Amino acid sequence: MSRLTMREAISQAMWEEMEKDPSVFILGEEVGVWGGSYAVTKGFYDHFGGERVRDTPIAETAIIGAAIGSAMTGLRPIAELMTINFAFAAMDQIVNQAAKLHYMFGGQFVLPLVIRAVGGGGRQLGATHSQTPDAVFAHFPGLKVVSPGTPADAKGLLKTAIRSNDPILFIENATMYQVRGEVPDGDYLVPIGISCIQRPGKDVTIVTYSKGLEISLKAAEELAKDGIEAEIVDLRTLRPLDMGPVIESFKKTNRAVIVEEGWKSFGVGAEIASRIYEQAFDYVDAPVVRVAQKEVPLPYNRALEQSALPQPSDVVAAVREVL
Amino acid sequence: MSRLTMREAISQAMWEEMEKDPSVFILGEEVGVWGGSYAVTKGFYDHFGGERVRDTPIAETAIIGAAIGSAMTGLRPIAELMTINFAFAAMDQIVNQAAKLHYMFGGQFVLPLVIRAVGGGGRQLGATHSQTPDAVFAHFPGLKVVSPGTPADAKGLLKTAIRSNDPILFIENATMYQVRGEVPDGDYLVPIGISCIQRPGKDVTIVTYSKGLEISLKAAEELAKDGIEAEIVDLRTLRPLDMGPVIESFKKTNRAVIVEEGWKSFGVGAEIASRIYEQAFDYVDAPVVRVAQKEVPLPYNRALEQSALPQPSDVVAAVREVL
Amino acid sequence: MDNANLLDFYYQMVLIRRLEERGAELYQAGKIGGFMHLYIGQEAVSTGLIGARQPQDRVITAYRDHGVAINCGIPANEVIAELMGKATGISQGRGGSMHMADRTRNFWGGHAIVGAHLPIAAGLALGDKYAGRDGVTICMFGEGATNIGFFHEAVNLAKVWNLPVLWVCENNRYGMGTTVERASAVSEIQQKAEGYGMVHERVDGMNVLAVYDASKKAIEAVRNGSGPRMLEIMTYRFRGHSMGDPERYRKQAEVKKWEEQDPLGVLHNHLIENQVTSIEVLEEIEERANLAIQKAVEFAEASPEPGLDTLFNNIYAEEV
Amino acid sequence: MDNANLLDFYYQMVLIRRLEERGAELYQAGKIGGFMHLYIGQEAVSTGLIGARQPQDRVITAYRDHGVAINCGIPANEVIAELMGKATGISQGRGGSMHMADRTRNFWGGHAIVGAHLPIAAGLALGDKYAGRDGVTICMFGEGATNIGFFHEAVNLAKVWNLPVLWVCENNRYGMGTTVERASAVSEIQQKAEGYGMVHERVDGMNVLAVYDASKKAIEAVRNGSGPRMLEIMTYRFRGHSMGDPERYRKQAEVKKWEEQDPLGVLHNHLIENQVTSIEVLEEIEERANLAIQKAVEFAEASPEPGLDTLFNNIYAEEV
Ligand SMILES: Cc1ncc(C[n+]2csc(CCOP(=O)(O)OP(=O)(O)O)c2C)c(N)n1
Ligand SMILES: Cc1ncc(C[n+]2csc(CCOP(=O)(O)OP(=O)(O)O)c2C)c(N)n1
Ligand SMILES: [Mg+2]
Ligand SMILES: [Mg+2]
Repeated sequence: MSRLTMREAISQAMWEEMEKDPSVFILGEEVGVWGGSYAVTKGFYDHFGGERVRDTPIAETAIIGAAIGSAMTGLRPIAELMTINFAFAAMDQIVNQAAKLHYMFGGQFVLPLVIRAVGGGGRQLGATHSQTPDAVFAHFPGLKVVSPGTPADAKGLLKTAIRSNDPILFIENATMYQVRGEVPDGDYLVPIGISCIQRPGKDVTIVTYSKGLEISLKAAEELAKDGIEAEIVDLRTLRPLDMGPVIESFKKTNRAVIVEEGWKSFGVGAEIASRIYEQAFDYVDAPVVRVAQKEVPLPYNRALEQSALPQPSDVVAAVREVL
Repeated sequence: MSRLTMREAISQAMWEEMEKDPSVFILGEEVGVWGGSYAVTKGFYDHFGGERVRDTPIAETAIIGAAIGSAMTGLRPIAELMTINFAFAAMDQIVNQAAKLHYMFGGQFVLPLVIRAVGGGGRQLGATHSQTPDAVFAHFPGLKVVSPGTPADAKGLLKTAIRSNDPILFIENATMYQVRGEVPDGDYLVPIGISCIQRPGKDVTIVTYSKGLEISLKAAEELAKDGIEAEIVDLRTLRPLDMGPVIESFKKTNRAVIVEEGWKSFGVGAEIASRIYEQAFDYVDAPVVRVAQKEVPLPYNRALEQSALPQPSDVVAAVREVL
Repeated sequence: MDNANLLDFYYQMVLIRRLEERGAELYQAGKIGGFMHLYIGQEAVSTGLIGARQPQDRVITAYRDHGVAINCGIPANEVIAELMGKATGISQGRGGSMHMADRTRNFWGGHAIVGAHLPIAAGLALGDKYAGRDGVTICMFGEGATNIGFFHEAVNLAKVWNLPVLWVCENNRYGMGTTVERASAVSEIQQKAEGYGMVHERVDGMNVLAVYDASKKAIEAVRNGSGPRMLEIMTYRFRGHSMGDPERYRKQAEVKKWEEQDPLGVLHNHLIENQVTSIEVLEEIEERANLAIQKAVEFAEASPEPGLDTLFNNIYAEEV
Repeated sequence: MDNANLLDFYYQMVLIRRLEERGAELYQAGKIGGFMHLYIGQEAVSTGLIGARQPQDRVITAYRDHGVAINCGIPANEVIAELMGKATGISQGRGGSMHMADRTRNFWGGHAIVGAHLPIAAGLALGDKYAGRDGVTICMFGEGATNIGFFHEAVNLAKVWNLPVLWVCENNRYGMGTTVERASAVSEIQQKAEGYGMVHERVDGMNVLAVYDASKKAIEAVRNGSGPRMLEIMTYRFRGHSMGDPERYRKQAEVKKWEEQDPLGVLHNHLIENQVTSIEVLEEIEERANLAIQKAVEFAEASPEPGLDTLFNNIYAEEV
């Protein structure tokens, strides 16, 4: 065990896998000489060299296409999109190619491919640079979408993703790179497609993931002061979606709040809420409440932006509403 | 009133608006000399000429960009994407530019812009050409998403869209171009963002739109034989979403089935179901059921493809489940 | 290029022609669905090009892929079975006309989003380069595809990384109904290679020998590490863009004129005029091709549909 | 170009320099947030370019836009207020550093997605052409942006439709930390214009007079209907890509060397050596610029934040 930041955990996962398997390599904008625009690949270029840590032109479609094609030949590329907002510049490659090539050719092509992309708001980057469009990618069968909420999960899930034979979008959150936590050393693997309890409780179920976990943990502390014990379920993977722990928790608490950073409409919370009702209808004591981003392109001004983002106080209020 | 096909209704809406307003023009692949790959703009090139019916290179980003830029100068472009599957090749322009430019610059730029795109499966086009990713676009504030289910609505909504000052994605369904219905002549306008009842009933509420309407109407006929009267609410617009008629109907029937052609997870039905519970919790007598596409990239083989698409029989079964 | 190879080229080209003709009939009869794009008129392009590859060279193309599939060595049986959506089809009935591939024969598809396979081709080539293999990736696309951004990003990346790709533009003068002049800033596509400092050549695509010679030279140059290159192969499709094209955009006279250069006729004449073989041998080859297609249709007709229980197979490579 | 204009150029360039220097300080002090990209070193480019436009000519650029905003005539007050996210900012505090625009001054932004404004620029030009107006759209972008597909689609469309756009590449040799050679198939960006059959020219971007002359000529040529053109303006940014750039990718010596060609110094020398004006006048101009920036900061500091109740304003132009 070591106490690592999220950034260090992600970095370590890649480093270890690259040491172990020469078919793993990184490509993306500024991943090499610069060391990663969020410093996640700092030191990689010097250690692994330019063949395995490949700086690319500003050409997101080419980055993902090169990753797909090389994966089809048996390599294990980790393609970094500088931010998930630029994923839209590679949208066809992600949803029409990566997500479909295995199925469409009857399973002939295998795509052991990881796309890392960092998202989230709260840094005054304006509307084009602050999105959390995770639900959009989770809509496409053929793609797997993973988004960790703790350093340990970040390491374990990323290592699993790198070893996986499926195309995986791995979504990080820029405001969480400094979050610290205990991370198992060495070969620590967390399975993809398994939700987990991040905080046990009995009064209400909070379902969340990624940045939502941080927000929810703060809210839970607040609630605990009033004797309300929230159980927090971390989805970790959005597709395939594991409702097991959610439903189990809900059958105990009969009340749920869903917390996500992205926009509410057609977002992650809608799917979770729908499935709770579908799978545990008889256990519902109060309407499930969704806490999410206000439906506005995020503004630059700090106060305005913060007022649009979900806050721990919103979660606290939502919990009080369902109790 | 005339009895028109959906194709004719859409065509008529554009023709009338182009006759009326010289700032309205069409651009897209094969919209001109060819007459539209689905023949929607047949005859337009000869009548309005190549300046107003502009064939473009195969360059979806350029098509939407040119539409955005020219709209910002005061024109009213109708950009045709040959199919919505190619919208991913223009995703950045649609969700990062069109949806955000008005807000991000404090309202300075106005974008009177319509993007027409045809989607849907069932024509054996394979995974890349058969998608119904409507929910994905509806996720973005700043964009409006409209998708009619009848020829009359197609005409009325498209005319309103062309006159609107906001960027609007207008989603058609290729298997519905031959659907016929009564269409008011001349200046017929249907407001954007208003849902409506397409079939009155009292036993169950079916919420749907576009192709789902056709499926639901067939199911309702089947159900009527057994004395079950389904009320069908047609959303018509996915963003902004008008839940008024849905909730009103639901408060009467206390049971709902949601029907959409796209994939279920993170789809339209999830949002509708969540809002029904949020807005009419005390009226819920049975879990809301979602009927949607199976979560698979659509295969070419006809029987396989049909087995993945939602059918009237699925809706009938779902209604029986909620009753 | 020895005579046996030339006769094999003739066989492949006739086989493709017959396959396409039968395909059109099967489509009209409702036995093939979806979009189908025929290769009639362009047979010399892929025959000469793929005839010049080594086994380690990968081929990837767009949706107009039946001929390419044949040239890569996929039996007509499996091509027609795929067209009919059968379980025995080369993509198990999942892909259809636009999505054929055969990994074992180094044919990487069959891609229906215009230009989207170009970045993937760069990736295939990166795979070979990274692993130190000497394969060349041969990437075919239409002239219409050179206007989409995907083309630009892929070609630029290949040059910057010195990837072993041969970019092959089949310039048949139309992207659906739009002539190259109405869609592209330059109508000579090879000029685009200038913007990437890339070696390029324009080739007569109605003459399989010319295609073969230029391709051989280009493929070996790429293999030798001299960087990616571009060929612009001038050709013409004798049929509509896809089944059901009203063909309002061109005159029948134009089609007629190109048909005078029918690549099958050009090769036929060459073989006879240069006394490579006799009319009888060529007729025997044609007969063989006819028979192969007939057998292939029978095979496909008799093949089973994929089971409905297989719908969810192969969404992922790993169990979820 | 008369002397008054030259002195005005000098004023604008000093004003931009001071604005950027103050901006850096305000950023360090936490009064500006987000990403901020300084224009220091590149002032001659937009000053000469925009100095050559007519009022009907539209300007559109990327996120490195403060200088462009100033050259378009936006008061420093509103630029700095925007940087500080105030209600009085040119984008009402919604856009920040990367998203400034002023419709009334024909400045169409400030765009933060690399290359995404190029297709929009084509659309702006289409608007003018369609309406029969004689405006030229001046679209600026970095050399790094020429590798993304958006560039290709926009430039091709402009040429095919003969749109009145002047494409202006500011080649400052780096896209973040990547040199032009490591990212682009050709390091002379103007060569890309060859692939579109487009007239092009390379210009010294450290000399505002050279920029002005080339721009004037190019803009008027475009206006006269001779089709879109491309300028590659050679320049250099003296600061990091954005605030907080570790600058591991270049040596300080390289920066120093370019600083010898500081565009402010180049113009200063020109004005003195050619006896256009005196040191005193130039000092007075510098003083005026200092004061303007000081006032602008005071204005911005004193300006109100946008009200939280305005969060939902301007999502749509029409009520929903
Ligand atoms: C991104 C995208 N846009 C549009 C289409 C529709 N489409 C299919 S083929 C085609 C024409 C392509 O022309 P070209 O590249 O010249 O190839 P050819 O058909 O002549 O072989 C178009 C527009 C598509 N499949 N993908
Ligand atoms: C589509 C997209 N990809 C990546 C980025 C991140 N990014 C912002 S600026 C930049 C470098 C651009 O370089 P260049 O075009 O040369 O302009 P310069 O910064 O030198 O003015 C990058 C990679 C982005 N904003 N948009
Ligand atoms: Mg073509
Ligand atoms: Mg640069």
